[in-house]
Amino acid sequence: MTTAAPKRELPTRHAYGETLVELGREDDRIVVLEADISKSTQTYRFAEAFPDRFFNVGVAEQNMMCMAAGAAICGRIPFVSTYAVFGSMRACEQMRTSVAYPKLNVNIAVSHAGLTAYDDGVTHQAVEDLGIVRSIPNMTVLQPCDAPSTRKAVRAAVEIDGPVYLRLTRIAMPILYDDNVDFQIGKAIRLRTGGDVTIVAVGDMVFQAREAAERLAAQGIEVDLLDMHTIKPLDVDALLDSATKTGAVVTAEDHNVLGGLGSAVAEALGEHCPTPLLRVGLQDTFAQSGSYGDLLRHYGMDASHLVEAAQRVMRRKQ
Amino acid sequence: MARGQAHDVDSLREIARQLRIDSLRMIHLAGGGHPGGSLSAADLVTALYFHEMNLRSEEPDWPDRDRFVLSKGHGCPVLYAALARLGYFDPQHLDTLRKFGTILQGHPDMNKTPGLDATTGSLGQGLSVGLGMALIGRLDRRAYRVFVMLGCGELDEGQVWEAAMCAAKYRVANLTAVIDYNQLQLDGTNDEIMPLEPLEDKWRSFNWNALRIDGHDMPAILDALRAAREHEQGPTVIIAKTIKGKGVSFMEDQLDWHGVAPNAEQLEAALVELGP
Amino acid sequence: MTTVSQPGIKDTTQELARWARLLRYDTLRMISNAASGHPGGCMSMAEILTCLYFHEMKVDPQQPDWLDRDRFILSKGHCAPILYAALARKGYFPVDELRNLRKIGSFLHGHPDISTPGVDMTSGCLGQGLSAAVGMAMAGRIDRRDYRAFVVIGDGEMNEGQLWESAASASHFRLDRIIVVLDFNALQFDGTVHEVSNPGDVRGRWKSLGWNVLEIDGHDIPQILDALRQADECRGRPTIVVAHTIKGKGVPFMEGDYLWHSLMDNDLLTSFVKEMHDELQRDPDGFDADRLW
Amino acid sequence: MSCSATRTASMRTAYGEALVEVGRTNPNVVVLDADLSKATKTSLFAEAFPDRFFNIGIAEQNMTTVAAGLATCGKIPFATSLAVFSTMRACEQVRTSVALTNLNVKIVGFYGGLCTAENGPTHQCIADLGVMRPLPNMTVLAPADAPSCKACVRWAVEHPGPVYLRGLRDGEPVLYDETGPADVSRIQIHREGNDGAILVNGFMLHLALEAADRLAARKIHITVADVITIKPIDQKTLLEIAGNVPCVLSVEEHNVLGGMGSAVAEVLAQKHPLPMRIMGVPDVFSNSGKHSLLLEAAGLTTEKIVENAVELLAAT
Repeated sequence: MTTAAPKRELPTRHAYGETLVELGREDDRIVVLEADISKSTQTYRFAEAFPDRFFNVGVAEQNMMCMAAGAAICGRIPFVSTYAVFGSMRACEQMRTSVAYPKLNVNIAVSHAGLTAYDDGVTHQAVEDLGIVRSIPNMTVLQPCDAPSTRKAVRAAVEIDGPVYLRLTRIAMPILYDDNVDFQIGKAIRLRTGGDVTIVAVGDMVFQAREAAERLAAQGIEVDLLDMHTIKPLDVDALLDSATKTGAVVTAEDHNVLGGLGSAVAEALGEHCPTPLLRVGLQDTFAQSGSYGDLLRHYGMDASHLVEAAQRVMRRKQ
Repeated sequence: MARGQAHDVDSLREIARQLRIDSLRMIHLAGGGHPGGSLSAADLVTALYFHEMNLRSEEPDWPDRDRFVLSKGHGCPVLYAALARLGYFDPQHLDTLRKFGTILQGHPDMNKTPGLDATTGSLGQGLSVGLGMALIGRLDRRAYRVFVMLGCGELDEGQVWEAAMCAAKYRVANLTAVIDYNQLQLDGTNDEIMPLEPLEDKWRSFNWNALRIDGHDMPAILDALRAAREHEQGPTVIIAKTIKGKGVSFMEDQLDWHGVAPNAEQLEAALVELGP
Repeated sequence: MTTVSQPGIKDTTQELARWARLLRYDTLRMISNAASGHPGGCMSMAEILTCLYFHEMKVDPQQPDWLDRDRFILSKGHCAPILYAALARKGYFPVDELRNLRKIGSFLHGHPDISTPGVDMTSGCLGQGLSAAVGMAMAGRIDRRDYRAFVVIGDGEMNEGQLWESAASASHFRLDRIIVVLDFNALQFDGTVHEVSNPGDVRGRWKSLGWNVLEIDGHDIPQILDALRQADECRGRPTIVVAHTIKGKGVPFMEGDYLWHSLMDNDLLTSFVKEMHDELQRDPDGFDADRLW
Repeated sequence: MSCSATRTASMRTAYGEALVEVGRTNPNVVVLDADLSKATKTSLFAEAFPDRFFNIGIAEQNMTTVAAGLATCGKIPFATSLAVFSTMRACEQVRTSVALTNLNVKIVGFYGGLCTAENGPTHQCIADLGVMRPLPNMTVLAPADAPSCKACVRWAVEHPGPVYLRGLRDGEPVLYDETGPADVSRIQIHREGNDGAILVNGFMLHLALEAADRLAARKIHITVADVITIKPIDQKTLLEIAGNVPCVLSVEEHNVLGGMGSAVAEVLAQKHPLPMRIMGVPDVFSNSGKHSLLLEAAGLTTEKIVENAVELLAAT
């Protein structure tokens, strides 16, 4: 386990923007496409450093997605940036047909995932994207929880010869890992070892899960905690290993409980190791405007709800 | 084959005739496909592949080659026929169109067919793909040009106009759009379904250089392609008026021949009209 | 077409200017309260929205679902605050509710939601508003109701392909009850429209799509009223009013600065709101004083 | 449950006929199409009710939001295209203009799964259920045959709120009687047995029934149930079925990720963990070719269903 005491906070989109600049310096195949929100997605940093390799296409996400396909066909490694709502849904079919089907090395980095878009309201809160993108063949789907793992994820995305969907937060996240975190696509990171209940968390929910695990530990319940930063391909081995040991699983995601992490875990458990499961996330509802903390509480996604979910699912053990 | 070396107008006309024959044979054998839009595009595809474009069929991935994106992907039989005749693959593959395991998918798949530059079939996306290629060509300081063939019905798709606006912003003179303007879409004429005129005005309002020609008049096609090549201020669109099903009297301007394969008898009649 | 009796145009202009000023105040105060939002584009459309809600549109706040009402769609949904201000001032809900912009439990979401009293369509994802208006106008035609559908679009939205899909439809189906106002402030999120997207010949494009095109100064109330009247009279095709505006209009440090698309400096904004409050309170004839919050 | 797989019928034609039928009884029904009315058979409605039919051209995003606008004025629009365009090209419009607003719009997409066959992967759609399922407020329907498709249309008209209806093509075996299932929101049990259960939808239903016959010949008696409504899934019937069997096999002409198998797995894991296996297209793009060959390549055949059922039973 490679964790560091929280030093400061940073939105993962900032780590993305910074890493793009580093990558741009190291590899001139990197190009960045943007749809008029470069200050939000942080690609303005790349634009300043490498204006020739930055293309702001205006508010036209579908066009942007296919332009990236054209650039990838010509040997470039494009990053496409926008909000998650638009990356996964406005340009959904373009991603599927022009990027995923020809299996091009296009990296789709999207900000404002889930409730981290908080007071912008529902139109800008993507709570469906993981389920949508997961259904598309050839896609790799990532949501690292903090800045250091995001930096690693951006680099890993470049190395994968195929499309990657990288989900980022609008708001600041604590720094959990140190800079040498062993981030590998498709390999969960075990944050805590325990034998009583498994919590599988992704993205910003990793922090709620950590806090829940600490509170449960105070009650004598030991949590096996996995940072499942790769939703697809899912680290089935790590999941089964943990589920076999604990016999009870909770998933935690800033997303609808239909289609995303909870679904992926349910599929894997059903096929390999039927285990009681509770899925924490938005219970198939749209949210509303509000502060991030208020929203997590209101929709039953904060640490105390996770504690409760863990207790409930443990009662269902055989 | 380098640009302009290839053929005189008569031999181009002959090639176009052959591509029409190939297309109909392929579609007949496949038992499905889109003859109308293959025949309407035959002269344009011929002029591009056998005259205008800078290609090396023996080296399909030659980085300096001109690119072609068939945005109206359903018209692919005529493109496959052109690629086969240029030697990108054995013409025997033409008999396998749409069959399981074939390199010639129902809609173009760049990872299966040698010589194909892009995967297409969902209408409205090709101009964006071509724009990406054109921008990278400029970035890489390569002299290649990118041609995108659009159907007319496809102009209903908003994404075409997203790409049009963006291409004008970047003044990509190495990008040429060719519209196979046969004025028929699946459900009816453009005018019935969604009128397009005044089409030049529309493209000009996006700051494109717009030309209109008869898309079956070979010298006119060659002239327009030259004019597009010489226009250095930005992208050019060639609005090529064509006839759906061109060359086969019973298919010409017939909506019903958008997506139906000819049976043996119909193929025979068509081949008689197209000549030996 | 207005619910209030038709006063002389000069009086109307003065009165509408005051409403616009009040909406500006409400909007800025809401954003400074929420410490989040998009002030620049709200300011640029203050006169347009005022003329629509306080003069042109046939609406009844007592019956928000009245079937014959004119519809309004704020396609540039990020400018929700000024729409909320107009709705509150019109009487759809108490002005006091404006304090709750972007707060949990409030119906004043970050972007407009159809569940808010007076909001006819959810928006916020750019490029969709005109399509919704096309549907509304088609329904009006089927039902033989003579209501109109007004849409305010932003200039950045012209990048979105769906806008051109819907523009072609409105024209093809001859939906003359659709009136679009383009808030052409020439700035989008990342810079000027020329830097980001190159809009080309905007007027020519809408004409080529078969639209009736009018062009005005979007802060000049008589021009706005006149354009809306002409649009109403136009038959057989939809109308777009290209309204040239200034992003951040009315707030000196905001005018023409694309960075104020979003909230840049809340301390600066808050002190400006306070100044504006005091100024409105000192207003000699008391038009505004008792309306302040 | 009456079943007779002796004949086939076109689901597209059934859809067009059903639209005419509901159009006659309900003047609020309007239909939109995106230049595919001959393929989707909305042309039948267009002929019967030209004033209530709108051909929007090849502009699916616009069509979807236009439908939302119509619904705000009390209409019941059926916005029709191919599955890949209805759910993916217009994905964000379905989500924002239809699902988020909870408007009474019916999104209909034909050629779900691989049945557009020779047209190749661009026009096939194995992700539509996975794309629609995460959208809150959406109801997702995937009927198996012409009568159940008609029943879905009738049901959708009576059910206020957003609905996605996945249509197929032609030549689907007719497995329901003429009126179709009485309530498409309920799981329809076609065979009952306690050795295992196959949950299935769409074109896979007749294959599952054949598989059940073959298994019965080997004295293995399984339940075969048609999950027409993928969302909200009929938990009650699903759990009743699960309570009587040791294992569950799900079979669908869709990606194994995100579709009906996922929905079943979610319910079972949460309420009644049970060994299961998810059969479907194994997370790959398919090919051009005959539908039957594509299904074979994806492992979606009667033989494979039998094989998987036997393996799953042996393991439990």
